[in-house]
Amino acid sequence: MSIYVDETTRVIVQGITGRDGSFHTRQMAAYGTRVVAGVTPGKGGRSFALSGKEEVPVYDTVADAVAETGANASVIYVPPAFAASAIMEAADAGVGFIVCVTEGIPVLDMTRAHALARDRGCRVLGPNCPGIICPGKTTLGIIPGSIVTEGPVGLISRSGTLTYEAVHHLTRDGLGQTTCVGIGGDPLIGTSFVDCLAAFADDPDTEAVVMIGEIGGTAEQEAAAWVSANLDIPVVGFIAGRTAPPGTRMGHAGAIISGSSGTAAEKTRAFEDNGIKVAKRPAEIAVLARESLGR
Amino acid sequence: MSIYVDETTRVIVQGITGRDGSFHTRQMAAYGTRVVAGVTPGKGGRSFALSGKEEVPVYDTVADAVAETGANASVIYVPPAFAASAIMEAADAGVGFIVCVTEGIPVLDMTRAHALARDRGCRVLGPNCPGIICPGKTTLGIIPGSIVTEGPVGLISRSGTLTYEAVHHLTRDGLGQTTCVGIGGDPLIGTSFVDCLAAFADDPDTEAVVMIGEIGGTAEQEAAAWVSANLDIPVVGFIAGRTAPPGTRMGHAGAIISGSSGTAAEKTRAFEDNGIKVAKRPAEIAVLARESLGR
Amino acid sequence: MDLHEYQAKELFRAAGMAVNPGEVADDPQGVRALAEEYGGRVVVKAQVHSGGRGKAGGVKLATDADEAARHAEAILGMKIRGLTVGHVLVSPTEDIATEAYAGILVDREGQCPVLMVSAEGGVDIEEVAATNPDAIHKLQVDPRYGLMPHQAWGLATRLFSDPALTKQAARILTRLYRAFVDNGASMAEINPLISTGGGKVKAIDAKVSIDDNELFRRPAVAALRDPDSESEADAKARAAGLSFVKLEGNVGCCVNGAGLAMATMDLVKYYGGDPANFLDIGGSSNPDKVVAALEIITADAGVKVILFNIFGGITRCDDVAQGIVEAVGRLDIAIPLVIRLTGTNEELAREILAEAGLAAVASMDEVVQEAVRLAG
Amino acid sequence: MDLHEYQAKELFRAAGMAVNPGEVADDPQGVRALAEEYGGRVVVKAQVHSGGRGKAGGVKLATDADEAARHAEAILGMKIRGLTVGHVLVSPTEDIATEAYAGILVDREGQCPVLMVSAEGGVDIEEVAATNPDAIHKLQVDPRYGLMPHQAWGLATRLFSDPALTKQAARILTRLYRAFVDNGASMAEINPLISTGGGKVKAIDAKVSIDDNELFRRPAVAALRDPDSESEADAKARAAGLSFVKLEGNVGCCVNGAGLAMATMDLVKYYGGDPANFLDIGGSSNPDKVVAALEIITADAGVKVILFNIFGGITRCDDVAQGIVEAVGRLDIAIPLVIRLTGTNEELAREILAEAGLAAVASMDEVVQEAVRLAG
Repeated sequence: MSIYVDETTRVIVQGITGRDGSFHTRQMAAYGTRVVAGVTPGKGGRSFALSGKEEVPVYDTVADAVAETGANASVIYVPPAFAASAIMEAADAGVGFIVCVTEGIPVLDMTRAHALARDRGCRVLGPNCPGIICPGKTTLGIIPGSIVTEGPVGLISRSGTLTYEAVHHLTRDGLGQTTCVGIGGDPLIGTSFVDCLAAFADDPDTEAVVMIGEIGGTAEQEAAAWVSANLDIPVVGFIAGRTAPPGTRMGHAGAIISGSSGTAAEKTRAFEDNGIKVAKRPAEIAVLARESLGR
Repeated sequence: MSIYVDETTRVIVQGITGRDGSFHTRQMAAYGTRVVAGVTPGKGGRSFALSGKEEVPVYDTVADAVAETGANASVIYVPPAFAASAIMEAADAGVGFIVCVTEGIPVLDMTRAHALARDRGCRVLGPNCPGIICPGKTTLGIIPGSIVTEGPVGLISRSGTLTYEAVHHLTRDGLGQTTCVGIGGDPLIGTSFVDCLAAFADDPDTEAVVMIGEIGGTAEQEAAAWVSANLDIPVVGFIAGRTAPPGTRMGHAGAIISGSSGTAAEKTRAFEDNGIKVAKRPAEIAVLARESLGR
Repeated sequence: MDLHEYQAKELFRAAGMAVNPGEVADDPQGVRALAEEYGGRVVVKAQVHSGGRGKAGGVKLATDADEAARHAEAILGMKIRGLTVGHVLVSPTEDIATEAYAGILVDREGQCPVLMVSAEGGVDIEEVAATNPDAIHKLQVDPRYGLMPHQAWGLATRLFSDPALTKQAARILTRLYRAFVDNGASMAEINPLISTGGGKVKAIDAKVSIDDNELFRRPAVAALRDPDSESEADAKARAAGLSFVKLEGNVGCCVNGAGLAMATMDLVKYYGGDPANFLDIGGSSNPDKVVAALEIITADAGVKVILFNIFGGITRCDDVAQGIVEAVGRLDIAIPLVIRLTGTNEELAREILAEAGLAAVASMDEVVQEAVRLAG
Repeated sequence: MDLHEYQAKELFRAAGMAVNPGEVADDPQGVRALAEEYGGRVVVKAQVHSGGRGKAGGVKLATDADEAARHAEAILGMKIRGLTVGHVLVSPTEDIATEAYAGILVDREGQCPVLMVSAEGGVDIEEVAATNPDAIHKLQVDPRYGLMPHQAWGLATRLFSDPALTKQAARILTRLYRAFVDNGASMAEINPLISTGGGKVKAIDAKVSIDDNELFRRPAVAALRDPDSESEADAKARAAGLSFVKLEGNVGCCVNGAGLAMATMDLVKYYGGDPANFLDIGGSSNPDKVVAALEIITADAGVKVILFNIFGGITRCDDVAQGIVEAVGRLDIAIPLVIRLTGTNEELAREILAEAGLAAVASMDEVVQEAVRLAG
């Protein structure tokens, strides 16, 4: 089983005609994702070629796309100036699961977009996230399908390429994944570690979880407490940013140590205090995961 | 029994130190309403004399008043410029039942105030309403206690003084009331005819309902349909504004016939089509109510 | 408060909307000058608070400045639904390709603004609503979020299929909503919202009503009130804080509370009389209000009797009685007065009236029947 | 982007907040003139993007214009936490009765702005938060409603008990929130928010950071950037769209993705090396970015080796390889380059590098160990 999405998920792509949108839509379709439509305002009525053989319609609005195709998920690749609005459009159209890849969205825009998503009862993954991949089933976002494989590990990460690094090691070491989720590097994200942990807890196929955190905020600390109170499968952790100086944003808008809060040391301690083994190097994540599964 | 409020309801008064607020607070207290505090920004720390013997504290904020006194209802007598804000303050402080007497609140202010009240799960009565009275128990607002008496009739009205007129006749004809509710003459009101009808339907003591409507909107039509589908006690109706010209606001902000919609004829027909007897004169309301109760 | 078309267009321009040019004039010379400035081909439109100006002959097309001046001559001073035309708006003609409709109201049921658009504009929108409701697209705007960009875009796609036009329409709808909210409007309408042969979308008519309850905090908007568009009685009632509506009958009504005031009028009619007005003296108990009310009612020569119907709640009967006594003392009232007072401080009120030689009855039916009898 | 105190105060004034007067100068003569204008008793404050200016001697009180000029002489050109003071703000002294704190941040958990006030202002608020958290009152502001009047009032009652002061404070909080939202801030702070002996409430210090992601749509705010407050490397990285943070080590790092970039630095440290920088070339695959990254890294004389760690996803490895080859061709790079490339189009990338005589390894541990070794 996978969490949140699977091979039946009907996906639309917002910004399908853009450079990134068109590239990754074709990557997704090639992997097997059921892409049913695209949305680009002003380009409704055209069609978009998923491959040499298949094409999908492009609509002017998400509401039209949902009405015509019964889509229940959306992936957003639109520029930061319009991305929060794109999330709101999808939420308003009743799309239940929204992946926002876009980085650089104004935080105040996201306060409104997240509020609307909550009001409409839909789940947002991201923004500033690589998306979600269920090996062998579907991928929504930009995680390369080539590095994943089916298996018993659930993975949650705030990062993009660091996730690929970790998955790469897991796969090479024979540890496939049920689902890999990139929750995003922004300070305000729609789906938290705890949300994903709870979803993995309900998935009988997930036998261990890998959590990749970084400096900034307290999401890892909350996740650690949740694991200790609720989860009975092993969890392996990693925290990026041990060498980051305080008060400086390390690329991700959310990766900043405020005062003495949000440090890697604090997060590592929270993990360890709650029975989560912490890898010192990315390559060690797979080693600890294998050990925790007794393989 | 009564609906919405009773003798245990703990009431605060917003605008207690104003001319109308102080007068009606004392009237309410004299009737038996459990007034536990007042709120006037900038006058916190004073006290307000309910009578020669009793006084209640005045607070700067509703939150303070609720925290200190456990109030669960509020009556608002503040000027129109601040009244929507007063409703929002009460809703935000967790007050479950809010009566807003104030007339003349900007409609766009009320769109926000009603939205917040819905978000917070609290009921607003009004604005631009005379309030609610449960004979022998409590009164919140400005309905004169002298004209009501305990008995089997539930009364709902969009009007103030026309309500008094109807109650006056009922009382004189020996038909007391379980609760009389003035839902308000504004176009956007928090509690509708249907809300009150549903509450009366759950009240075993209410044996008949009187509904006093007027021109403008479709609330009476919806109420009539609801009565026909859900209510098994008799309902007597009255509609004010048979002689009102279309397109002109008749005092109440909500009392306006738009195009051919919202006329008294249309509402009368909706009542009659759904088995609601309609009085031609205010004095006839009591006559029909008595007949419908077989007295 | 209704705005004139030219005022509404000014608000729309200030909000950044594309609106066709135009200026007002109050004499044919001024119209001629404007028509020359605009190159001759202009539309001359009566500025009165009324629909159906076109059907009434208040909107005329001119092909040159002379014809524009002749039209102005005909339109200025004409009466449209009882309102005298004092100003006309002169605008250059437009090369109209399509005519759409856009409007905002406050929706009672949704308790929020509702934005309506139709590709079938330029006609009576109520007729479209009645005959072809599917042609009107409605959107409830959540006041917590305002009009979101995708919503404006979505409605615009119902009006135009060419993306260049859709984009302009979305922009206009966004700004229409802004103008609606920022000016405290209760209604704002563009009919028609045209597209031109050259691919421009713009408003060529505009209608705005302001929520009277907003005026206290919007002095610039309140200043747009046209004193000529209001009768003396209406102006006086407004100044005194009274709700007043002139009707055609001869029974002057003075009531506290809008619902009771309507019911009183209805009862006058029921007993065979004809109400001369709706008048709600409101919840206050200021004697000056009663004086103002009596002055307004007695200024109407057709009124044969004055009927007071007061049920005291927030209004105390003694205050009203005091007001009546004072007013009767100050004014020279030549017609009979019939009074019904009941409720808070009723006894005190009766004493006050009795001292002044006035009597009061206790029932509404009684007082109305008496008034109808006296009105003959 | 951090604003200087004087810029933040300008934004606050524009939002209608009560702020003490003040002007900036960049030489002692200018300071003397301002001090004379303000009557002699002034505060001279260094304008640098750093806290702790007072402790560092960057804030001085003067009793006359001569003393103010002498203070300016001392402060201008001094270094505070590595930043050279180029401007000072001169303000008249205030008759301070009480010092409070007010600030707004975005709350990660609540996903909304959070307004914080404390009656204990004028000191390090983080210290108050640590030692006496109950002294700080926090309010999450629902972005759907904004800061509601009762909320501003409620917080203001936590700062002052005199209603005249509470009212002023509520007004300032309301406008602080407006200024925060309208300028796309990520932080806005008044510390201290004073009351004077004469009963006035005003801001006498101001701190504002703007969300960098807002700058594209706020040109007026973006124009407030002080080019002198930014290193050449930072300015260049910003222009090229790179995330760059200068550190003290000698292993130059060039990575795609912030998380991987942090992990790479951590691994350099783990293997006994010292990273010279954090650098994320981002998700784009523009060769110019790689050139800019290499220029920035090689401009640091302390860097002994350049480490590339690229995991291709949205960034295609062949594009990065192309960029590296181009950059190496354009630049004269005297230090060794170690490259790790894996992921999308990895094979193609290896071919491109091979053609240019460059090699790549496939593992992160390997490339980092090699880099640390080469850095000595």
